[in-house]
Amino acid sequence: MDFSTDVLMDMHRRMVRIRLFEEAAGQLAEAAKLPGFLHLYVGQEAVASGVCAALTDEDQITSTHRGHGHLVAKGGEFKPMMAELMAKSTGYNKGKGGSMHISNLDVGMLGANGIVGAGAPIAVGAGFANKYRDNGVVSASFFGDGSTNIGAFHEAANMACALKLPVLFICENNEYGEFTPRDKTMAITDIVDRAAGYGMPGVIVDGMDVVAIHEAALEAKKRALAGDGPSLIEAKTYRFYNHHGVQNLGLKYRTDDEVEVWKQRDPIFTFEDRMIEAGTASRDDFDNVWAELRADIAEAIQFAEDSPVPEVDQILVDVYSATPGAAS
Amino acid sequence: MDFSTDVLMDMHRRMVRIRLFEEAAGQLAEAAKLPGFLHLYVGQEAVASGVCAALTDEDQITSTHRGHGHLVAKGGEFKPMMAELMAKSTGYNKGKGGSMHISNLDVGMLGANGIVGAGAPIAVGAGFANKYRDNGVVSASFFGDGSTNIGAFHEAANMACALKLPVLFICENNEYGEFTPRDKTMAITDIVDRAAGYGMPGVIVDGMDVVAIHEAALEAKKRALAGDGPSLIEAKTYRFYNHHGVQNLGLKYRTDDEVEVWKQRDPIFTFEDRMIEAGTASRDDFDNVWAELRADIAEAIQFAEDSPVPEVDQILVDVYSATPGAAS
Amino acid sequence: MTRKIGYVQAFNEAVRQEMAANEDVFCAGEDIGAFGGVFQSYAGLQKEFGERRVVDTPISEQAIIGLGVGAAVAGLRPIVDIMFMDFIAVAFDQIINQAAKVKYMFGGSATVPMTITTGGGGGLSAAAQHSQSLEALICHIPGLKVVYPSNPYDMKGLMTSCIRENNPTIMIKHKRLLGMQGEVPEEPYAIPLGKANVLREGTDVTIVSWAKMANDCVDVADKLASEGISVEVIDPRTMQPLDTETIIESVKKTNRVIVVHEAVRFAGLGAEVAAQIQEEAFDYLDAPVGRVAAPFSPVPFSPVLEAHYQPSPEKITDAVRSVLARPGA
Amino acid sequence: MTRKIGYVQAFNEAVRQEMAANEDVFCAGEDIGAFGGVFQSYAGLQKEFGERRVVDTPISEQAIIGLGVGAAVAGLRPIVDIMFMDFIAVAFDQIINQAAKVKYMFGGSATVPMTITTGGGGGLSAAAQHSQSLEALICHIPGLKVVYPSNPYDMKGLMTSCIRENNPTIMIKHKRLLGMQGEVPEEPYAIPLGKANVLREGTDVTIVSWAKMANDCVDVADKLASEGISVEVIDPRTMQPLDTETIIESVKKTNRVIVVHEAVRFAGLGAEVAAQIQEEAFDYLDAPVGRVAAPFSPVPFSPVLEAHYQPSPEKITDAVRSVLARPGA
Ligand SMILES: Cc1ncc(C[n+]2csc(CCOP(=O)(O)OP(=O)(O)O)c2C)c(N)n1
Ligand SMILES: Cc1ncc(C[n+]2csc(CCOP(=O)(O)OP(=O)(O)O)c2C)c(N)n1
Ligand SMILES: [Mg+2]
Ligand SMILES: [Mg+2]
Repeated sequence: MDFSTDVLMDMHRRMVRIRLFEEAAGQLAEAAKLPGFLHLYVGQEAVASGVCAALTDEDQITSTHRGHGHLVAKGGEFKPMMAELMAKSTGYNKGKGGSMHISNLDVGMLGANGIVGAGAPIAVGAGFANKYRDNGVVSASFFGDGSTNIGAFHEAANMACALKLPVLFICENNEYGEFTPRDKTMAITDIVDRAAGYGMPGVIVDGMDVVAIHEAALEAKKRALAGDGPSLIEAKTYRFYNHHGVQNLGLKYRTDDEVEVWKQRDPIFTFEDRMIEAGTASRDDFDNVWAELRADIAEAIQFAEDSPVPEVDQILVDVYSATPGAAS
Repeated sequence: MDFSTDVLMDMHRRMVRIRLFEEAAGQLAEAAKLPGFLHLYVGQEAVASGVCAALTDEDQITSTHRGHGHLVAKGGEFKPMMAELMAKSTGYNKGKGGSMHISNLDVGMLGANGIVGAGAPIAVGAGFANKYRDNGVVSASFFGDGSTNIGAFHEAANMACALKLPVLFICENNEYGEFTPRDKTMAITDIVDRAAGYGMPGVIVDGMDVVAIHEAALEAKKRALAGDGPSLIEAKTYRFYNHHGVQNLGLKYRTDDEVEVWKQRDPIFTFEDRMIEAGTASRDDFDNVWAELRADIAEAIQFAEDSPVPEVDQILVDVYSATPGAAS
Repeated sequence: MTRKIGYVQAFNEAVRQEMAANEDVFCAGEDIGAFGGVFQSYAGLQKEFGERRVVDTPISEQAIIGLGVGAAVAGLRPIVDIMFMDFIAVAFDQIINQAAKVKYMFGGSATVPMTITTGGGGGLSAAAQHSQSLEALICHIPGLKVVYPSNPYDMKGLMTSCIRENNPTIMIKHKRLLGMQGEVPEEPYAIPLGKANVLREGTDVTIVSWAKMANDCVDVADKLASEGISVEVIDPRTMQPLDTETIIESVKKTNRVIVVHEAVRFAGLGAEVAAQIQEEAFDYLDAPVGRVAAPFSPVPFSPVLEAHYQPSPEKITDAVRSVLARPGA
Repeated sequence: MTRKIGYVQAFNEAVRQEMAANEDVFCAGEDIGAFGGVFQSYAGLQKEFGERRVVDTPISEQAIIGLGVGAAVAGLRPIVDIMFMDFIAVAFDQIINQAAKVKYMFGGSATVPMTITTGGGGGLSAAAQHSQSLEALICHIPGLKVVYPSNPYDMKGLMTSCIRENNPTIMIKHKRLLGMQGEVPEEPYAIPLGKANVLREGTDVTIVSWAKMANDCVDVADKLASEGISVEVIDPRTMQPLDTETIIESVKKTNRVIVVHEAVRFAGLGAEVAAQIQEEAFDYLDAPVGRVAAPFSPVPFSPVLEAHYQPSPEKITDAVRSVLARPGA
């Protein structure tokens, strides 16, 4: 497929936004400015960007523990995201969710999730609502290779297929679940081998190639909206930092060589090189994007740092919704 | 494969034992003599019999809510089984388990199970122990088509494959989960389509043909003992009675025609016809088996009826095991 | 107009009327569609509202609850069914870590107007995995509401409230009450969640009990009345939030109280009720708060054993006598 | 010989020594092999015992527990790890409906000598799905035993007992205690399950508390001692079976008692402790049993909110003063 420069630059921008947000978050974490756990998305930017560029604001996504990248790609703003990671009251989740639960319903992001696999059934629920309303909206569920071994994924995939729901299943196969390589935890190499067992098509794409991902997502979306049900896209990708934090415990579970080989395939830099070569954009164009977004990030960090922490009386707020009219 | 008359008659005997036990249980239930729920195995006898004839006493099986057939096939005795269904203290489970939890570790039957799918991970655990001990023992997990939609099945199948455990997965596809046909709950027709997603071979067999099942089970067992990991066998079969009880609520969810077509393929009668035709056994041979086992069943019913109900002071017994040496 | 219908019909009617009133309400669960559910709770609804709104699902409890969570966050009002309460364990993550917490984790931005329906309680010789009373587990989880009606009237009114409620609620139907008949208005009505019902007024001793046991306690109260013992029976109906106020008021009047439930005694809801009573009405108590509950074992299959396992009228009566035996202040 | 080691090393040592002593003991869980577990609880064990006995599993909590149940019934002594206690919800069926009930349902014929290990508790800003204290849920289930050690010495002795125990036990490691140092004997030793530990003797008031909170309560006791208030601190260590005897003895002496725990107050274990105390020692109580626990909300992410969410030394102190403020009998 051929995409317009606008589309290509839009996907680039999404990737750079993720990269900068994540690098900044990593630095802040190392400076002990972010409480809690932090799972960085660096290296996988093409996946969220390529998929989300195929989605509208109304389309929904569910995410994982590694969720900032998905939210940024879906249109999340730096300020409330950074504030959330810093546990400030101006955060998307008012400081109650943090990295593992970051969400913003306005852009259709139904939450990072601290439970591996738990997002998939929720995406199916959103997909059900979309089909129910026949509203032309799709939902996409992002999940890792490791998470396809958990029951919730299986049930969600099967149910979406059984009910022919407009759902996209996006597996980001980065070859590890935490610190354990894929071959210790499953006897298959390709996650798409699971698609046939649910009765949906499965396709492998280069997870470092945002264009390839975008194409696959558009195809899956078309299928979903045509009423043909879900698809599984497996993006072969890699995380450049550790499972959580930046250095983690400092324990090695991957070789430097392996990491280096994947870094050579950086989804942003290789994309930029290709675009420059094709004459679609210039080095300057890209530099401008980076510079502009760097400024945004700096501003967001400032905003987050200046923001107040939540008031203690907020603990018991938002446990329940009000039910107008209920005399309880 | 060619099987000796002994093997063939042994499998026949297992099937008839199941049939008679189940028919008797059904009648007792209709006469309100069996408390609780009852899920009859009639129609599916070839599956348990063909598989269990490939297993030794040491080999273990896990079962489902529809578990008597499996226990009978694995060598369970009529008396303690019938007593268990009648909730007598002489039952295998001392009247504490009943139909849905009937078990006998002496013949390697690790329990019927009231939770759909829950037996599979337990079979994997037994398989782990067997590999750990390198004892030449395998475990087999029986489950229905509907249960392959639940997370526990998925996790068990994947884990057994990842750890290359000597486990046999036996799916009894009777086309319904309770009162709902398969096509409402999954988009695939054949459960074996799921095997590739775990990295194990999958084979479809005629679930009304005990010989075909036996062959497939022997093959899977060989593979397991060779250290090549699990296999999935899908037996296409049918239950002649209702999901539970005999008439159930009397509500129809299958056509009479459909039931009739399957009944024409009765696993026992068609087997007998084939054997007689091949000259392996005579009508008389078979009649003798039925007669002998009918007498056993009558005896078992008598035994169960004469047996005492559990003493009330047994309620708090066997909640915990003693731990010799623990000063607690 | 009011007429006598069964507990399960009352449930069904609430669902039907709310579905008719609100296009956003739908039901999903195993065998609830064409078949109407194993307890026939959903009988006739698929015929009336179609397969789009009454959905047969795979045997996938996690995905069933997830379907509810996702659809609710997206704006529908799902009713999702877990056949037996014991099976909530299979879907426990989606119930306690997702449904219950989504709103809070999202800083309040999500609304999760879903109802989980399930069948609880024993007495059917259904053994250890189909007979449990697990309400204490879910009542310990902030974000959930839990109801457990004891009669057809409450069933319809509470189920209506659950469906209209903007939070995840769990409606437990007691399996032994399915056929219970009672007066139920034809028109829709809502019983507020969190309001206890005084099933019977009395002055000597208070019994707090719910679901099937609440009815058994009323029977005991009737018997004791003939001996001149005046028993007040309070049915909280909603277990979370619990109407402690009504209970405390009663105890301040009677000075003696027992809690009766089918669940295992240790860490059952009776413990919470007792703890709150002694906290709030310490100076009013003439006797320790008594508890009548199941002993510390799984539910046995044998009818004889199960009958002794469950709180019986005799045990309830004994417990009442025992708190009355203490000298008053 | 005794020397100072950490809580997590004490855990590790117990596992290592029992594995060395008994070939039937093995461990399985996510990332516990090559990596040693996210808390490094299993560090070095795969190197020492090989991949056969220290097994990295898929992310499949149901199958992990099932692996334990099946292997235990088949005669091994599995130690199976669920990384965070919140994830027991994912495997809840295998824990409460299988592991806990197999023996009973089988009429006693099965033995299930397995240990489930997991990390519990808050205080790490790990938010709603990685910070819960869910011990009340599992303690409500007959068939399980539950331990929750407060220091390295107890950790090693209790973990040793769990591994040797012939029943499914759940060993909860408090995440905030992982680095806690303490005197621990080098040689193997077992602390009996079900025996409370009097962490500090006192005469004016009893505090019942466990895991991290037990230590905080000792600190409070120290502070109050300087005011002349003598506080007895009891750490049950085993939450199921609970050593009620030791608690009741203490209350009969002090006549005043509070329970302190990190879990949500409503239907938390404090309720059971309070209920039992008022049942068994009604006439000895000079004040209602006090409870200090988390409010009714999920665990908030914000460190400021979480600090106020958890029982603090101030709240514990206030609760002590409040039960002391009541006039004695
Ligand atoms: C139910 C559950 N089990 C375990 C964990 C701990 N955990 C967090 S992330 C993770 C690895 C997930 O691997 P994968 O799905 O491949 O995603 P990746 O981290 O590689 O992006 C694990 C095991 C969890 N959060 N939830
Ligand atoms: C977790 C769980 N969900 C639902 C049920 C109720 N149930 C019992 S049997 C059954 C159908 C099982 O279908 P299948 O696996 O095809 O076995 P079959 O009954 O056809 O032999 C269901 C839904 C259950 N026991 N456990
Ligand atoms: Mg991964
Ligand atoms: Mg079936």
